[in-house]
Amino acid sequence: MSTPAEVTVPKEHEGTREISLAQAVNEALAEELRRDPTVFLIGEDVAEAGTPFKVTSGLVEEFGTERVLDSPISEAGITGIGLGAAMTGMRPVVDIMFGDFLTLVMDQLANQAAKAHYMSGGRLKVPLTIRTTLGATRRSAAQHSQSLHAWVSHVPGLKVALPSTPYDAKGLLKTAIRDDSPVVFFEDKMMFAAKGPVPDGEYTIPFGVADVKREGEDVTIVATSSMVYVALEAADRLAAEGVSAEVVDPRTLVPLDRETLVASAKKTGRVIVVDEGHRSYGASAELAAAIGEEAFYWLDAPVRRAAAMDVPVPFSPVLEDQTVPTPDSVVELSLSLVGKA
Amino acid sequence: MSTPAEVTVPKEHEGTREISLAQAVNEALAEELRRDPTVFLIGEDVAEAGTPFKVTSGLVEEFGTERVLDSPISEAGITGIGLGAAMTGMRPVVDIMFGDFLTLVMDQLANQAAKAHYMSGGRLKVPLTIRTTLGATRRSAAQHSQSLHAWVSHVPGLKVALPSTPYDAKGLLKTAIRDDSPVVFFEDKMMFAAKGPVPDGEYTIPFGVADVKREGEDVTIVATSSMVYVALEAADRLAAEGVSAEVVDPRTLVPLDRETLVASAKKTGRVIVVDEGHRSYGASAELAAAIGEEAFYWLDAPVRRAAAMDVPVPFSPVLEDQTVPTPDSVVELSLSLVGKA
Amino acid sequence: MATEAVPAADVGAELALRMYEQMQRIRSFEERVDQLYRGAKMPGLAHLYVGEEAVAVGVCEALRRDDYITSTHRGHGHCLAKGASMDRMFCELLGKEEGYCRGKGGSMHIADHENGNLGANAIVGGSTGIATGAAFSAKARGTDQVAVCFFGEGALGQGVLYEVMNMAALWKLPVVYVCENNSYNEYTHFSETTSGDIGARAAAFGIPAEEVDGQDARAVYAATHRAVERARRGEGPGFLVCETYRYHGHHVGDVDRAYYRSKDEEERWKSERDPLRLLRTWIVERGFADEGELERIAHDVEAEVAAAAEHALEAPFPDPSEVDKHVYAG
Amino acid sequence: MATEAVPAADVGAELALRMYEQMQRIRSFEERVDQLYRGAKMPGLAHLYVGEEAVAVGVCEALRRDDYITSTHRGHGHCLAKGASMDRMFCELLGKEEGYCRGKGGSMHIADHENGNLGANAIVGGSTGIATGAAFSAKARGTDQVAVCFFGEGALGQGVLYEVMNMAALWKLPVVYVCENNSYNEYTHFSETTSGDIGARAAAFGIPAEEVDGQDARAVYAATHRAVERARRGEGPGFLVCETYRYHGHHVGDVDRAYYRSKDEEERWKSERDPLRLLRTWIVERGFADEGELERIAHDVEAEVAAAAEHALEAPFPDPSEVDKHVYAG
Ligand SMILES: Cc1ncc(C[n+]2csc(CCOP(=O)(O)OP(=O)(O)O)c2C)c(N)n1
Ligand SMILES: Cc1ncc(C[n+]2csc(CCOP(=O)(O)OP(=O)(O)O)c2C)c(N)n1
Ligand SMILES: [Mg+2]
Ligand SMILES: [Mg+2]
Repeated sequence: MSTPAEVTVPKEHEGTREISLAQAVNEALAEELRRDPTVFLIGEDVAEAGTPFKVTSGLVEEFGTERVLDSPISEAGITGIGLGAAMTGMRPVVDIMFGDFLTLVMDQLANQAAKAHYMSGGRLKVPLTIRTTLGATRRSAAQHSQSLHAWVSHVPGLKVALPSTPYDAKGLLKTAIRDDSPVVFFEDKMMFAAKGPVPDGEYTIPFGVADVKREGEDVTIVATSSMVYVALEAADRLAAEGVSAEVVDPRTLVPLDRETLVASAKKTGRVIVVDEGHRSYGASAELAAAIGEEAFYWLDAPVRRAAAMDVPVPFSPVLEDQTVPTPDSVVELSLSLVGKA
Repeated sequence: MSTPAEVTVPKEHEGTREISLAQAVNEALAEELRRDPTVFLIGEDVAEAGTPFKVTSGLVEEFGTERVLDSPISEAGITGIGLGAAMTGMRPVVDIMFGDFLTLVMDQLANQAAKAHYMSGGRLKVPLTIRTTLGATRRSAAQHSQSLHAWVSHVPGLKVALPSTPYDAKGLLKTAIRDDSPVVFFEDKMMFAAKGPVPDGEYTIPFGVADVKREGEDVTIVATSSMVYVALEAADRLAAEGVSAEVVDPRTLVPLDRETLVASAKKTGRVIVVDEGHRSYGASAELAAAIGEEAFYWLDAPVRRAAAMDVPVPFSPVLEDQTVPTPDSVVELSLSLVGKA
Repeated sequence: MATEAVPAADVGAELALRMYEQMQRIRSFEERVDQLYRGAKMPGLAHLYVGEEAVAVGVCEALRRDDYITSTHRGHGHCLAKGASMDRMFCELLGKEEGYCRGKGGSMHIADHENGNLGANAIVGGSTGIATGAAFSAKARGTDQVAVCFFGEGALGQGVLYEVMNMAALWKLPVVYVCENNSYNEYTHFSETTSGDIGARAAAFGIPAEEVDGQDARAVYAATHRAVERARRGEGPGFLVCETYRYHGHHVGDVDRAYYRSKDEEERWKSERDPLRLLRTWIVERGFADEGELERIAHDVEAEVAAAAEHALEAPFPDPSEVDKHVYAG
Repeated sequence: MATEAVPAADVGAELALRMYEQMQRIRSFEERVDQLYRGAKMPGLAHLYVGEEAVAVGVCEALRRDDYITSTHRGHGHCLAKGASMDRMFCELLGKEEGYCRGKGGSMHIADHENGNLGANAIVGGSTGIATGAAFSAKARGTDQVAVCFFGEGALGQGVLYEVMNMAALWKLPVVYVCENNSYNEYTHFSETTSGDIGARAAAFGIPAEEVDGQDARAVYAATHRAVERARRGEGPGFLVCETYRYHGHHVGDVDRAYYRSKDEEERWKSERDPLRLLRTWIVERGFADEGELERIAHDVEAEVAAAAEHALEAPFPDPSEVDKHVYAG
């Protein structure tokens, strides 16, 4: 499998620094905590420990324990408290350590946070950000390796972001915190060390704008989160085989930038969707169905999906590594799509 | 909107009775409670009250409070207790009154029940059935009207059934209770009064076998749960317009009978998927994507979806009725697909 | 609601009469809701608060307008007691655009944030996090607002309540949990679903708990006043268990109740512990008002209810295009 | 494990020596796990039980083989104490086919149902429902089995614990909740996350709670024996709070701990309250064995650990085709 750390994204412009995705997230949190006194962080071991991934290190030292709170192990409770605080003038950022624990907060998210604005006829607002993780291959087994972004993407009222680069992570997280609707923000645990260029100055990235990570002509690879690195590595190898692959990163699943996805599909006529959620009833199904609906008459082949195998994530490395899309599997699928295999 | 009560499914054979879906479910529970002493029912108001939908009426009188238990309002707790009982020799049927409350049991279902067999290398078994509901248009607003079957269908290890007729409901529920894996069984609240023929004798229906509810040549309408009635009514009207529609009911989403769906798609070349879950990232996306992948070269038009609007279900009738697929919208979509609109 | 806090001891004429009027408004409102349902004029169902009026009114009279409450599926009483207007409530119940939620919420989701009501909730225990978070927010923003979390004893079955009580106690949040124990979780007696002692569950987290006669508005007011002022002073959360009773069914459609509770039981509560009669008697004994004046209050309230319901029946539905508005903010 | 229950009072030579040996087996096993991690021979991480041995052993010695336990992310000790074999455990930790879960579960998911171990769990509080359900099942099937639910004090933050304790008390289920209070939720002291009194939380549901010195195997055994036999007699659930301490980090990778707990604190527990030394001293004082015999036990255990680890290192991985087996049963 390819760990993003192996990949580095080319510099985009001057005045940038090469920082890790973890640092980019940390900067976004620090900047928003600085500019807006209503922003606060709550979660398990987010203060002195800086989370198990050390993403929030240093924040409690600057902002104090009133604004960076270590909580009990009560995911539903802290999400509910974040929700109530958000309804009453605060902008909470709730840290759900592993995406697997979203199972515990679905009522607070789907029945409460997502619906409060609509159910109140637009009178209540919920500027709540949930930061959590996704991704396997850390030998963490079935309860610490899931990518459950499809669940929250299915709930009207929630926005869903899953950045792939430090640049996107920082810009999208700042946008999430400033958004007046609840946002679930996914970071791949395997990407925290991935480095990339981030400008020195303040910036945000709007939701609903996909990013073409690499331009190509023969096949479109739509990839989410760390699967973007898998797609980019596959694209490199495909180039060697004379196949030009375009890599498109939606960056947010809700709102979804259908236009950019469909435009790329129409251009290349061949599409593969790569996502680390389970294949069946997953995010890859929506992306494939949406492209299939709108680009049908331009497609030379069916939209194909490369996603996590429909099995609980096994512990044994010889098993786990088979369950996720890899550059090899994406290359193979691409070659078969363009009729070279 | 069409309430199933208006529709009656044609008799299939002799020795049958016309009973409601609620009665069919009640018979399935009673028969399994009778034949297997390890089966028990647990849920809120399932005993004397027979649930708010009166589906379990009479069972406590026959089987007693040891096997038909009124529980506290603790969805996570009763699901966890059902899970532990299932691991140790019982076959629990846990009643989750409204599908909206699945939000509270996702950890017990997705992290625990679904994974125990796999994580234990096949040593632990979880013969657990979760009965719950789906469906809107009851003027019950956003927290009592959701159809969340896509969530559980995305979790490897769970099986998912959503019958549309009394016959299917009885046969599939008996299969669910006898299955050694956890099954989530969805009943549409609007269908409980729907009547249909059910044979006198004992029978079960295997999972993973779709049922063609109506044969046709021009367009395939894949419909789930109560949407089957919407599809059948649409098919009647389409016939009047000279369009022959085939209605296919998957009956179980996991396992999914792709063969039957794809065969029908290849035959008609045009497909509409009708499902009451929200459109985005919903079950309709998987069905559309799966058909699009396997029937692509036989399709004359893109697979279209008719699903619930991506909004929390509103209370006001003038708003709520717009959010669900109707015979009108399905007819319209079908006519546009066959080029008659 | 009292604009500034009245000392618990003296429930004087003004407060007593205001409480009486508010309780009367709730009762008459709910009886009209029942009529609207039976006349097939209201879509869906509603959970009536009749019989429990002293809890909502006793609690809310001890609150300021800018204090928060969160409510339940049985929320009309809380909503009125916190200051909502009847016509906008009726409009919401009928799915009309003028409703508090523009018809999108209905009976189980009325929110009235101008009066600090963060909303009814159709998930049992679903607002315990919201109330505790509102208290967290009040503390973080440095206001002295207090949040009250109303819930039925059935919500004691929901784990999230214990999660948030733990944090409320740890962080001394200004929240008061008000358990309305009307003895029934839908159609099941709470003794079949509730082990041990209710107050002890809060006390175990270090939250002082008090049992209150929920039919005695003055007792509810006094107990709430103590808990609210303690919370306002930064001394942390409180917990009240109010013994009360719902006169009607679990919802308006629950008419045959014999299989889960006896007519006797219902009659006993109505005849011996009716919250309006109890307060009325006390007011007259105290000489705060005579029967005539109290009759006049009831009469005026009837007129208010009739006018509000009338208005709502005439009011327009939202435009169909509203359906996809307000999914996302801003 | 005792095949039939030994009266609490007399912890005789046989039981004392068996407990000592079991505690030694856990300690040596865990130290080897740490070595395997540091030698990059084990995939992923593990949460070591070193320092807490008296809890698992004291509890499981009061159980029968057919009694159930549910375990946690820190589960190796529970697993060994309930009778698991070291080689199959090491195999599981290394992802080998011979492992208890055929390599699919790993450290946080070992289950050994032949010995009544329904599995470790990587969700904090995740097995409270399973244990309570197993107790429900035992009662429903008319056996006199008992279920023990091990969890760390961090699980007190999970609402589902209160949901199931309520039902266990209501239905007098034979389950004993064993809270292993090692003072830390990962990197945060429990006093920052836990309000009120732990035992009182169980007592509020009508469940008798007892505080136990978790470093004293005999005390743990005696308290568990009381609770288990009560449960076996149909008198309902019990709750134990065992004060204990983990010597290593939260997991094997947690080596720099100064920012959340002091070396002093760690040293004090190790020097003053080491469960093995405490039992060892008592055994010698009682004359149940001399140092030499105890050395021999330790020596034999070392040999068992070495052989088991060696075996696991050599054992084959599962066939790649195993990946999609066991998703569904039957
Ligand atoms: C989580 C959840 N479970 C079940 C229900 C269905 N339900 C609605 S009201 C109710 C009973 C609530 O009893 P209680 O909390 O005592 O309030 P009361 O109706 O007595 O005022 C139930 C079970 C629900 N709305 N939410
Ligand atoms: C529901 C859930 N939340 C968070 C975590 C991450 N996590 C793993 S162990 C742990 C601390 C557990 O503390 P405790 O229960 O006291 O057990 P200990 O590690 O001290 O034995 C946490 C927060 C988890 N596994 N599950
Ligand atoms: Mg009640
Ligand atoms: Mg601990």
